[in-house]
Amino acid sequence: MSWSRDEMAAKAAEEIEDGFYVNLGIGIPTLVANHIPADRDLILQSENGMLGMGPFPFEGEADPDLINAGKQTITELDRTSYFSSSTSFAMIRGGHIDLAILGTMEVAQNGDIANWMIPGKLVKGMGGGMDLVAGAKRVVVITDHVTKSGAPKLLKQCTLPLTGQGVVKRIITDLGIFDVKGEGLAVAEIAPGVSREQIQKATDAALLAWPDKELA
Amino acid sequence: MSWSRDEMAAKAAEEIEDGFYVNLGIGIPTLVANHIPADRDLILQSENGMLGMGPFPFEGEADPDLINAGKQTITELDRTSYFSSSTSFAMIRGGHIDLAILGTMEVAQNGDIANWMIPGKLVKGMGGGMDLVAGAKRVVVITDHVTKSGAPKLLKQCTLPLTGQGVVKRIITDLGIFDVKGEGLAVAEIAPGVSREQIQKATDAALLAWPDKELA
Amino acid sequence: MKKKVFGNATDALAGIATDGMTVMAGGFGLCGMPASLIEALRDTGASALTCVSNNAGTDGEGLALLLSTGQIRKMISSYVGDNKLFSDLYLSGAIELEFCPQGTLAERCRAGGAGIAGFYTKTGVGTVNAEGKEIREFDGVPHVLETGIIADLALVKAEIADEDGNLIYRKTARNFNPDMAMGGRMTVAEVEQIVPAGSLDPDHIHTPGIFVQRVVQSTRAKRIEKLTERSKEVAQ
Amino acid sequence: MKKKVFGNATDALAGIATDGMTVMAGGFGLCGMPASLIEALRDTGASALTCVSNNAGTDGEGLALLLSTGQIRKMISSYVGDNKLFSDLYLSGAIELEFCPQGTLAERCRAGGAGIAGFYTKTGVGTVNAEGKEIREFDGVPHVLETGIIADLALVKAEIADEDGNLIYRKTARNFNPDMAMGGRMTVAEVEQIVPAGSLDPDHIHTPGIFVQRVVQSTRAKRIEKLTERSKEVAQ
Repeated sequence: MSWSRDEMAAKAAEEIEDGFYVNLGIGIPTLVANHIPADRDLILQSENGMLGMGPFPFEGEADPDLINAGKQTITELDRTSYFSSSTSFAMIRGGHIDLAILGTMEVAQNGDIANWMIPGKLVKGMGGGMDLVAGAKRVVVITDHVTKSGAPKLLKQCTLPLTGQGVVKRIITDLGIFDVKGEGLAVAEIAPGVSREQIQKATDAALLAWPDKELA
Repeated sequence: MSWSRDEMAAKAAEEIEDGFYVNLGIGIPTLVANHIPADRDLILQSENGMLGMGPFPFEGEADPDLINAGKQTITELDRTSYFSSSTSFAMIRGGHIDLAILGTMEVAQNGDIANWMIPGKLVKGMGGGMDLVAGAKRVVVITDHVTKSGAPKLLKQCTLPLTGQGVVKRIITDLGIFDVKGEGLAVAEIAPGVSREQIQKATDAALLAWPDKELA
Repeated sequence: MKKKVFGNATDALAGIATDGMTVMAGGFGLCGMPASLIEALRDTGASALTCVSNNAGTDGEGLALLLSTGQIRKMISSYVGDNKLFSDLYLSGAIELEFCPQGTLAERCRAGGAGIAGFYTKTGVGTVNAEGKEIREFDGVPHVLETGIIADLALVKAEIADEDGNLIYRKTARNFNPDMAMGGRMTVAEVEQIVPAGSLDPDHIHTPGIFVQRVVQSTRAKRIEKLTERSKEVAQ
Repeated sequence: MKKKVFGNATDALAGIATDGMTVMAGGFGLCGMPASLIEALRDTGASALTCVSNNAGTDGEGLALLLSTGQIRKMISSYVGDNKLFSDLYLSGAIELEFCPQGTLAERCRAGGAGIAGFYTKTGVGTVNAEGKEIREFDGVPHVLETGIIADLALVKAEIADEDGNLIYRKTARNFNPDMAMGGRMTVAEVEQIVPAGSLDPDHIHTPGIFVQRVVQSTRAKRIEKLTERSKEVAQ
């Protein structure tokens, strides 16, 4: 048994401290917003120019002038502010975003991340990804532990073109939680029912340490 | 007979085309606003963060939040906009100000200008002067032709620390109008009753050309 | 006062669209995109354009209008997905593409407009985006040198303009528009509403009129690219 | 939600004023200057401060409060006239001064806050301000490299704050405040009015709350530095 996507998102939500300004990437990271503990408050940034992003609009209430970075229609909250793209990335690049939670194709034991292009395949572009990983105070990755074909995604070294160098601090997968330690990953938590051997087999990156207490 | 300060300001006002965005320095340049031809409209920029600067307030109507770059109380117009200092100097540095009209201590035949400090005397600072001379599309200087002690202010080379290098395009003095030509100044106009000899005597810079028609 | 308000988008671009020029176009996808002006730019026939825009339009919308006529020689963008026409042109070698991280792109437009010729950022260090660019350490951290972009023409979309060209944007339709308004030597704004001078609170103006040379009423309706809604019943 | 609103200026600076730190203070002269916070900073006794501010206060007002107690080691300013106390300290060697052109100063504060480590500007090329700095040509035009400034503490003044720290400025009291709000690792805003979350139009907010960690009600009246008026009789 490993963690579901919602359980991974819930684990990532524990990263969030009260009052944090957070940017959530597309995919599993968007689920994080559903798992915020009740005693904590977070402000979501959307890099197209908004702080205080609200949920999707009710049917018939969508506003063409109000979208998120995935170009989906959204809503505003009573704390929302709007600003230009340059100001939005001033926040990101200047280290004002407390936490960015992103998906990835590959992540390496030194914190390198590759999540924007596969050579030979059609390239869509890095969007704001390179800015986010370089600028946010803390970058956490949520990803399946292996690719659809079963290949490890937590690597000694990325094979795909990088999005950022040495930027990821923590990796949350369906099998566990991993902290980047430069020369390898320290396993911070193991999903229930998952064995050390299972993780070792599914991981290319060096595993330097294991949690004192393992959930079984 | 030479030009009065108001006549110098009126000459400078002829520089202004309809719709120009203009920054006026302190001293004689502020008089320019009183001499704008009726068929032309200009928008005054105040580098502390305002476009569309109005006149001084009526007695009892001054607003502490509304001042010009000389820290004097002023008023707004129906076209006014306010912005931050960085945006204000983005306008200036980015070449969006059509014309800056400034006073000076010295100006050289290559367009160098020195108007912010005298070594040995107490230095107040360059304020926005270095930004203005480097950034405005066109820089025109209005100045008395000589210092209070009679020394020339239009020089082969500035002796005081520079505010900007090769930036001044035209110099308007009480004796005439002078265009910067790199190797010297071309006299564009001579004030009524002023002789070539009088100008030559009062000028250190090389004088390369004289107007076809001299007012006498 | 020199008149900034033009009667229609065609007039607003009269005499300022030339072959080979660099054009900035605001918008994030279709949101805040100057659709009427892009259409008018297509109709000028200006070719070999370098287009600076976060995206390349969607199929049949926005810059795709200029892609389908072959007027664009090069795109500078952060994301060109959602656009099959662009893919085809790119894969066939008919168009050049310079990827630029989104934040770097916005900053480059602002920088060009602000007289900042170049700036150092951590974004993209160690990636293909830094290849061939100067790397310099500040406080021991490597940064890459990026340059400001000045466009011959910037097309922007705002909600309201006054007769002096002062602009107010609405919600996330603001995005790149203020940065590109600064970055254009000639900036033309397309707006939902044009009001007389003095109608806007001077503290609410997002783009001061000095950055805007021409203004025109928008004639194309706002469009939604990815309608995403939730049901009222489920939520309650 | 983490509370940003503090009861008074002393509390708002509690635990964040340390010897040797760099402090930005907004304002253009007395206009838009955080007078209550500067007074509270004086009362913390923090010394050996580097102060980044366009001016050094006037006699008895603003940063002059910190000058008179000897708490400032160094000023980074564009203009320090109008201030005899500063002159005396400077001439006696008791204080260090780094002049910075006004626009470069504003841009350096914004850059620090925006993660721009350095930028190239034409301003100051060929002057003492460029001495010892790198000069580089862009398109044949020499530019000087200036660096971003990050302050340990930024003190700013706004007209209105909401509980989330979103700020709105009034008229030319805006000046350096938005740039310094960005440039501070810790930014404290002093305002005329504090309103509940949701009171402000999100399109009117000048400084989003992410740049503001603490908010406090201003207790010092706005002052006019150079009252300049015209007579109604003469004008009519």
